[in-house]
Amino acid sequence: MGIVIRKDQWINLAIIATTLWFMWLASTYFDEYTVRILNNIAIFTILAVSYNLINGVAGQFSLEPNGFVAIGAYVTALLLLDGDAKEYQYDIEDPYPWILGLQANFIWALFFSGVFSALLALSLSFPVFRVRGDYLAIVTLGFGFIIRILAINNPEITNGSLGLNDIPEFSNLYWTGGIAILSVWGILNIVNSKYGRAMKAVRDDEDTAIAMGVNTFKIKTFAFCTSAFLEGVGGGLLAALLTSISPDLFTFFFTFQLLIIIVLGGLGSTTGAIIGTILVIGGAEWMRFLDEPMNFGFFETPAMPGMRMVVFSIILILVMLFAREGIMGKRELKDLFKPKSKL
Amino acid sequence: MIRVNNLHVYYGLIEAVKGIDFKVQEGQIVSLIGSNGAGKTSTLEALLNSVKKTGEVNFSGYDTINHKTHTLVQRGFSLVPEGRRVFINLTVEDNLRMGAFNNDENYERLKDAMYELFPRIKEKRLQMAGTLSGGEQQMLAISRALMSEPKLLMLDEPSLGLAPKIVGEVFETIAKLKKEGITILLVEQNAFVALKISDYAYVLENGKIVMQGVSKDMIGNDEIRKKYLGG
Amino acid sequence: MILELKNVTKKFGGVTAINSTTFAVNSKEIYGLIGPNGAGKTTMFNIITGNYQATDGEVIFKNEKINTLKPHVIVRRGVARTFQNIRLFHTMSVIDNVLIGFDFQTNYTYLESIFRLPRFFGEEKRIRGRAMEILDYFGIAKFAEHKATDLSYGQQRKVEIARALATSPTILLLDEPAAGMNPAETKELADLIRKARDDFDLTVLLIEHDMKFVNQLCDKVLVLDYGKTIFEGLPANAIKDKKVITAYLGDFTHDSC
Amino acid sequence: MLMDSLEFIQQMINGFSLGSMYALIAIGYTMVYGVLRLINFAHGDIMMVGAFLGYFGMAVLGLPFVAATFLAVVGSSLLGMLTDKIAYKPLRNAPKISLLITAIGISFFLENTFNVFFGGTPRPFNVPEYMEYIINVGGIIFSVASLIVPIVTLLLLAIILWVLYKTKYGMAIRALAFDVNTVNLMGIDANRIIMLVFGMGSALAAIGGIFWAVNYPSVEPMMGVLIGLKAFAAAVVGGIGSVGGAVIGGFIIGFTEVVVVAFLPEYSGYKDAFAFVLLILVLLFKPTGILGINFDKSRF
Repeated sequence: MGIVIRKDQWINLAIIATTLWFMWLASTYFDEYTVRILNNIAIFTILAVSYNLINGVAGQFSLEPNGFVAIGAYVTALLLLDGDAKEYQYDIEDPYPWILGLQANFIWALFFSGVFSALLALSLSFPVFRVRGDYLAIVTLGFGFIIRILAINNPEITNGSLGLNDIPEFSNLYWTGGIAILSVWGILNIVNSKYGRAMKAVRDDEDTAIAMGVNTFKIKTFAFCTSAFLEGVGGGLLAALLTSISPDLFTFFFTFQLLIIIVLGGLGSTTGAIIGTILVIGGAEWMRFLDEPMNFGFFETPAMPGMRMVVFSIILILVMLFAREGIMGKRELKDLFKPKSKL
Repeated sequence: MIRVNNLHVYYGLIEAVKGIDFKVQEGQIVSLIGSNGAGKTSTLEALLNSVKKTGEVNFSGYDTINHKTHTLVQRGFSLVPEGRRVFINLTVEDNLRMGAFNNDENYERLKDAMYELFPRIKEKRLQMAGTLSGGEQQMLAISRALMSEPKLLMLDEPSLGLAPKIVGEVFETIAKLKKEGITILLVEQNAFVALKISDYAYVLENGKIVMQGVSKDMIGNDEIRKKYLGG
Repeated sequence: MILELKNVTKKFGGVTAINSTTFAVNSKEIYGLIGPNGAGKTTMFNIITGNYQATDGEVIFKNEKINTLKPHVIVRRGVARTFQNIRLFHTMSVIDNVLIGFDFQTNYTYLESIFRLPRFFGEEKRIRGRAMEILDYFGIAKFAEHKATDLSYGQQRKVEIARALATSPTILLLDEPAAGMNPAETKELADLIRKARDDFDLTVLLIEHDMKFVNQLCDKVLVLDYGKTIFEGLPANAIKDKKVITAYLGDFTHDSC
Repeated sequence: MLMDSLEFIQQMINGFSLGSMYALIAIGYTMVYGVLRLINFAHGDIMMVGAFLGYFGMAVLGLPFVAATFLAVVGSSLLGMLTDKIAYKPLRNAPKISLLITAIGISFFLENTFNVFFGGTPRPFNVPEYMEYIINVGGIIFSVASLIVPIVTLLLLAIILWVLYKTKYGMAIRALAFDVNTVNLMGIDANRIIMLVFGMGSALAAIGGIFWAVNYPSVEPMMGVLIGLKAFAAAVVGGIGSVGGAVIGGFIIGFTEVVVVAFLPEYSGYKDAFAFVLLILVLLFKPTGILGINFDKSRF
């Protein structure tokens, strides 16, 4: 019995091959600025598809990414920096001895970032998913704040508000792009399994899902922890790309950007999350002009830092009011190739 | 008073009411009877414009098809909804106050009239409505609906979930209301109690009117008896 | 005896919805719960499925007390249900709706699904096959890939029953399955339920208003009125019973005739 | 540590004052949640706008403090009602997640619009002199403001409770929390009642914001975020949906914060985290809060 590859699998393979070829092309020929944007797109793809899993697929409104990305970034940074580098840069307080001893290679650093985030997510699941309601949003919003407060108030671990610098720059397009492809693959595998079906059932009608024997607490927890795991990994990649991190990097704006991405792409669609990432991250670069002084010929506006964020929030509100389904709705790429059938 | 022509009601895919005509004349009790799912409640909801529908509804000369529920109530409709739906977290008296929301000047007078009509709820006027028994809740729901001094009172399944003895009491009250000149549209699956107090009746089945006539004549009708016992 | 309710009482605030009701359903029986609207029938279902906690009394299923178990656990023990107003998962296809019923009978882990390990493929193939069999049984296999809520009302009702059967129940609770159907559809449904009872080795407990439907289908009926049992026995006798007639039709028997 | 009774009383007064501010803001959260089951993320930012309006009233228009407060109250309630009309009302029948996302959008919009036009640096708030007057009663030192804040709060609470329990509009608000359709059947436009709720909640938030600005004499565009989060935690602790609960929750959060900072100064860096910890504990052990209503009813 040979391996039979269906039509949509051919399409997937073609997409993966094209992406790999593009990664090679970009890292060989593109300028540094473009590569940085591509790296950003790859990392945000990881974050967006995982954020979409809890928000879009399982329908549980959460505002967690900045918290878990921060955790991942710090864990990776602490594992990648060697003892000397740490001793040298802790200015506020001396680091704990065990901090100096932390050390791992890049893969393990990313893995631990993910696991640590997922464990924290697990501990949040108990208060939040045990009661039905909308507390997930507010608890995760608060969680993001707490992580920042902890990072600022524990200089023995995090070097406080100064953050960590000189993190070895391990991330490149092969790492970010490769992990992005794996994440998309893994998430799609979940979505197209009994777990993904159960998540959608919880989103559509939680009571009925229970009436079919689904353990909805477990399903929501799985979705939440999986998101947290990949957000931790994404945070690790980000730390190893930027080479310096500080608590101010992980404000609510970070989460907000991801929210726009998945809403614009279509809540619940992994394909949509990827399209949204390209549009928003690319668009954010393009919209930089908004923050700068503008010359309308007859008059010139002063520089308005933050104007982009105003535009982002207006886009988000407009999409919710007038095009709630976003670009893809709940469809995936393969659904576009299905012939339209009539009953 | 009210004339309905070619009314269709839709719930998503289901056409719950499939083109019915009926009318209620001033001072009468008219009942719509039929088994569960025949389209009775849908008809009432359509009169109050809370569902998707097509057709013509003429209420004392006004075309009401495009008005919102709350303006229709201000125009003189009043509904005692299925399952009573009293505000369980409000006191009995506050429930009556809600009924007179747009009728401030007559509130005190009407309140006293209701307490006279239903002495049982007067005793409990400061209790939360949720603590009343089913029968008392039904009486409260009726008096709340009367607080707006409606031109047309509609009752949706007033016998629902009530013990037979209480059903008797409720229907006696309805008959009394008619004597005071209130026009009533009654929707009921308990066909015989409805027929007993009404002047005219329409029988609904699967969204269509299958029979109509003067209530007195229908009581003795074998077919009706058969239908509602399934014999 | 497969399901037994002993002195079950349910109070909401001060109102008693069910007043010390006792009844027992035998294996392979089609048992009808009837009574006027608001008589506490759906509440009874919710107590059996664990959605409500009985204020008093016991629910015994296959010789075990189940009234303290969580709803999803009770389903896994073999109690399946449908809803009065059809509740399908509206963004999902017909087959995915049915596959949710197989959820807890599908044996692969989360990691096996993420990494697409062999057991994932084997199990998916197995349950898909079984889901298609059930859809085929109901004559709706050709709609498998359609969005469930695009189907007609009667077909949606069948999807809902198919989905409930996918949980491999011992007892199936049907909440007004014939509501909104015309006489021809009702007849077809009655035949289908009876056939499914035989083919799937089921016990059926159903709520219904349509006396004709109950008469055609049920082996035994329980008539509830305002939370109290007023009749238990053969449906043919129910419609001759004085108390039942009074509850259903009002007291016309001694007044107006 | 030996608890000095003078200092204890001193801290109680501070806690009362801080708790009052949380309570004022929490009432808006709890009322909107009651009628729409919506966590109105923009509520903290409406408080911020209120504080800014007070600031502009005094610094730009030269109004006296009371008039500026009045301006803030009117402006905030109009803004609150406007957000309902533009952003929430069109989504009444949409899935709840759409409503929550829109609320986040409004919140982010207000923060960043103020940030762009007025800058992120805190602006000093002109506190009237009489508010800063220090009273010394037998060694207990407190400002007039820390006395006025709780008094005004209790007064406003009395007014709110009077409205809710004694006027027909208040009854309609309470009725709406349980049954929207039947409220319409009373000839009441439920949407107007919902708007009224937004107006009332926003007015209280504006007063809370002004008090905040008086206590920490400055205003800045992001001030609503953390205060809003804590006030929401207060609403949950007290029991979401209950106005009295919001006040109790506000005082609990206020007192905890003051007590911890005063008596466990080594943990004062975490003072913003206590509300959150309390929120988690309540969700774990008593999800309905102290006076809460169970909105979690299954819809079978």
